[in-house]
Amino acid sequence: MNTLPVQIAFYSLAALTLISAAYVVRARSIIHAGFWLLPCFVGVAGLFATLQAHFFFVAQLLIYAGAILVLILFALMLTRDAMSLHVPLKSHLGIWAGLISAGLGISASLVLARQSWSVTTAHPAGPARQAEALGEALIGLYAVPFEVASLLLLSALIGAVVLAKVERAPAPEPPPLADTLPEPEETRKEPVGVE
Amino acid sequence: MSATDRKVNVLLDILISLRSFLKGMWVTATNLVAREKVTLQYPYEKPQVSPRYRGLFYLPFNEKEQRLNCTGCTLCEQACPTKVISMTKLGAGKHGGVSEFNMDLGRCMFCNLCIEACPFDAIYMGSAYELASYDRDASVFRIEDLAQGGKRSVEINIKTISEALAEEEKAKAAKAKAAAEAKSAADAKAASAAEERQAAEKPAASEPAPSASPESPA
Amino acid sequence: MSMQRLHPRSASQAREILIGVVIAALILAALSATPLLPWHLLDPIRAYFYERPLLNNLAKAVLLVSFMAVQCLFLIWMERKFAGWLQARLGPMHVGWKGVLQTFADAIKLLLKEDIIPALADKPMFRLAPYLVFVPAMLTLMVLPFSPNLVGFDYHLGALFALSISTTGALGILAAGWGANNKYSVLGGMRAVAQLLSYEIPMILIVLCVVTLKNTMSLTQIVERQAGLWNIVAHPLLMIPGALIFFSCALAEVYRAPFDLPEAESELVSGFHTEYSGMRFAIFYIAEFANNVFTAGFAAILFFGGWHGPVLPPIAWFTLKTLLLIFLMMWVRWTLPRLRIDQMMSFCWKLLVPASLILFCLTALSVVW
Amino acid sequence: MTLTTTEITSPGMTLNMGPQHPSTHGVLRLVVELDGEIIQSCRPVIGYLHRGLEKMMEARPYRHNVPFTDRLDYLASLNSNLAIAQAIERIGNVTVPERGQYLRVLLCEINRLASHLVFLGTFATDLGATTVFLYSFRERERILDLLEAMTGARLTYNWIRAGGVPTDLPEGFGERLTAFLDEFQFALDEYDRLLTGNRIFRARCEGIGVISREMAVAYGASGPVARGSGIAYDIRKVAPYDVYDRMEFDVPVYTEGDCMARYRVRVEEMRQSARIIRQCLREMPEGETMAKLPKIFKPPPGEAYSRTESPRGELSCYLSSDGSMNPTRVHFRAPSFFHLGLLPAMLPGVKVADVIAILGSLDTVLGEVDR
Repeated sequence: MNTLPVQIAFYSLAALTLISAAYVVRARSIIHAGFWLLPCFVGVAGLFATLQAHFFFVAQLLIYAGAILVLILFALMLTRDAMSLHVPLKSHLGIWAGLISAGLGISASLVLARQSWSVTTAHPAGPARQAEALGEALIGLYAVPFEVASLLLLSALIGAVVLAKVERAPAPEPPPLADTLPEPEETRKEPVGVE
Repeated sequence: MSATDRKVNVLLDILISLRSFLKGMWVTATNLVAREKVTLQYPYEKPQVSPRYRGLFYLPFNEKEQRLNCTGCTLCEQACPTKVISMTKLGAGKHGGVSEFNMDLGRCMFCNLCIEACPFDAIYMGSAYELASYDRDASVFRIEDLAQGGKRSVEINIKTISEALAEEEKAKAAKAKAAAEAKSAADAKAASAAEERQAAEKPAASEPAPSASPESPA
Repeated sequence: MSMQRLHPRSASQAREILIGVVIAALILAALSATPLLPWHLLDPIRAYFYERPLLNNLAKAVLLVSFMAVQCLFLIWMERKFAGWLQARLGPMHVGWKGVLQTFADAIKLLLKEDIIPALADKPMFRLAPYLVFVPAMLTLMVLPFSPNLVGFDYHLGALFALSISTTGALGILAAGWGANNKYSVLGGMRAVAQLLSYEIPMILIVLCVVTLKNTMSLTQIVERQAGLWNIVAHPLLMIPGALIFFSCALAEVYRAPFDLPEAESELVSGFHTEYSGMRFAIFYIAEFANNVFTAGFAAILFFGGWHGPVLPPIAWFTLKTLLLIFLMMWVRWTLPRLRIDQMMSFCWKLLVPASLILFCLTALSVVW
Repeated sequence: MTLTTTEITSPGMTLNMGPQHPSTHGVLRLVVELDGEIIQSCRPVIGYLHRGLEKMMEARPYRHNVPFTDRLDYLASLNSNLAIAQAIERIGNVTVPERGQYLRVLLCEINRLASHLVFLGTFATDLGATTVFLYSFRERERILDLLEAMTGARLTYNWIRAGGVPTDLPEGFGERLTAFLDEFQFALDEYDRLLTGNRIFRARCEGIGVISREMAVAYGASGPVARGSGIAYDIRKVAPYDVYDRMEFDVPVYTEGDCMARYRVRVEEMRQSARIIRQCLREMPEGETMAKLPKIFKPPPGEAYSRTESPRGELSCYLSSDGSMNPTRVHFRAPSFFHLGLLPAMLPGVKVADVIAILGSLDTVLGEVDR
């Protein structure tokens, strides 16, 4: 295997990820911050690709770059503050945040440096086998954690629905004479969607 | 409604929907394949307008009398709701006509009222319809633009009318002269008769202004 | 029937149709003769590129993008012509024979047009958005096998990769909608993303059905394993509803009527690209048509046997199937009215998602037994 | 963290639909408050097309007023002509010859066909079915050809005057019209197949923009809008003018009050119009088409009010005279104006896309609203 191109790819992807992550933090507009996540996620996906983890590469693209990021942006756009470009950049929590992330970073680096990793030069399993192996692991050995995780997600989903299902504010005061007409909600039949 | 009913209904609805889509698609397909395309490639092909079409005005040229029919009666001017028409009369009476006839089509509604007002069949609407221009002044049409035959017929019109007017004038003058002569003759006759009478009545009376017949207006 | 009486076709138009049919037949004949051509003369060039993988990939990418650009120009003309005929019009007629060069003229016009960025737009996002839409649209074509030999990147997770990349296009639309600082654009962008994410789910499930049936995620192998029978013939009970669902999702993914809500011109003026003009608009347009080609080609691969077919060379078959599917999309587009956003969502979540789930379960069962 | 639900609700959005918008049918501006895609309130802003037509008419003799009415409802200008012509006749005690009356009915009904075809096309386009627009305009073009043969104009006809109709039918008009009507039946069937049964079209129209019977009465709705809400109110039947009392035709009435009902009413009205046109052609007597009006028309002092059924609804004209050449007051009761008044009551709670459908189904013409 040709290592130099792989190393070049690795370092550039790592740089991409880190720089865009920095921009996510630094961006003035919260929407811009959201969009800076895109190169960040793509960079991570690329790192997976350099590691020959094809399934993770595609999944990262599909789930993070495709779905999660879009949802994040969607949520941002629906909130009031995102409209203004003047979200305060300085926060009194900045010092604490810095301290905590520095501590986390240092401890993670220490762990990484101290731990003796079993490094192998053996070629990973054939790419076609990877997905299969992963699937078998998920419904075999790790079936229980997998199901528990999905249960967690389900409860989160239900919780979100419960939280979001706010009673809609009543329609604004109808104009005069409208008292002769029935409420719009009642007169309209079941939404005639193509069901 | 039970659950199974609902399921059947959903399936039925899908089938009905598909059928309605296919019906519509069949209509568009027949139009795609079997129908004439009705596009008119406009600047290359011009639409055929009907004989009554209300397009650009024209003042018909009367070949027999070698003039435009317009007599300058201003009935059309009065009939126009938006004051499109303005004209300069050329003479009056039987031979009267126009020397200028302006229409500001920028204001015109093409409502046909002027044409209906005209008792002389002197103004009509033709089939020309490409009247748009980039210039506001270009929508003012003068008599040369409106007359059938253009500038030439306007000149002929003016010539015919002025000749006719001159003729009329001459005829009138001759008539007036004749009338005056006849009148002066009659005057003279009457005067002489009076003189005679006077002389007969008062022969000694002096002559009182022996009627200035030579200076009498002709 | 009555229709014949209404507006009978004139003789000259019948002649035009005849000319069109003859031309199509000639093109097909020429295509079917391509295997006889001396392709081996190109072998040295092939070998040259084969020895240099980086150059090879670059050449492939350039070829693919330029091919797509040309195909989009042609498709745009075709769509306009088709819509015209369908609506009893003539379509573009002015530039070139029967308006063939119309899109080239349009492209030149768009290139020369003043490039307008609204004063209050979010400028970086406004500039970025067309490329965020364009690049994924082109990347999806990378894994699409046009013929056994002609595939940009024969990826073993091709199906999943294509789907994941096409989802990324939503970001560009969101950026366009947001960046233009126009309320219609925002609404259009939101609609587009909501629609794209929702319809992605049944689409992925249907792709999974095919993947389960064929036991591979590589698009080339999916096609290869349909050598005897196309999927839709081999498993009609599963694949006909599957193809229908996939087709609905494909329509929604490329924003075509009845799912063209993001750019619903009667409500949102032009949706997320309301404020775009000139080349940026052209890029959106090309991306849209590239997406069209991709979804049609994807459907051809999944259900209609990709490049398989008698007599004609594989590439011809694939193109033919893709074009026919695109025609079908156009036909639907110019016939049906537009759904409302909530109806479209309920159609997806209440009908397509359960149906595709059931279909997936059935497929799994049929594979197990 | 004190995130409460009120803080994360999205802010409302004010959307200006129009005056420049692909589907406001003229220069109408709707100031719409949105919550997501749901309308909170709507305020129609009119007046962009105000030309002071009524005032202009007051400054001109009666006879000059008719061409101005072309500019009211420009899709059915013959019907607007009729409204003022009738008012002038009433104030000046003019009787229209019988053939003139038949010709008026004929022309008005042809124009109704043209107007409803525009409705059909634009309504379908508003809902996204662009093709219907071109089909219906293909048919309308032939109607315009017929009207051009009769009047010489294609949009602003000015061919119904105080006193009658200035000219008789041109040569071969009856045959052309009958041939067209025969084919028009099939065209209507085709639209039916393309639209009426279509599942998506139904989903977009049924139950949308419901106007109850009471509401229609309260807001002064008339024409197809009222008839779609179950009110059998048609001036042609209620207070027949010209020769409508001799015509046999049905007034289609639907009780649902939604967009679909209004659409159906108009489609059915086209069939009925075709029926009336055939009867006119069959029964028209020979004779004069126009009553003689004095050159200087000075009606006695007084007032007149005429009611006509235009394609949009009850179009009435009020005239008052002080015995001089010019009217002292001209006023039109334009149906579209009243229908626009329904919007603020109907729109809250519907989706953005429904705004277009509802507005399209009301079929307003802004020339008539702003005058």
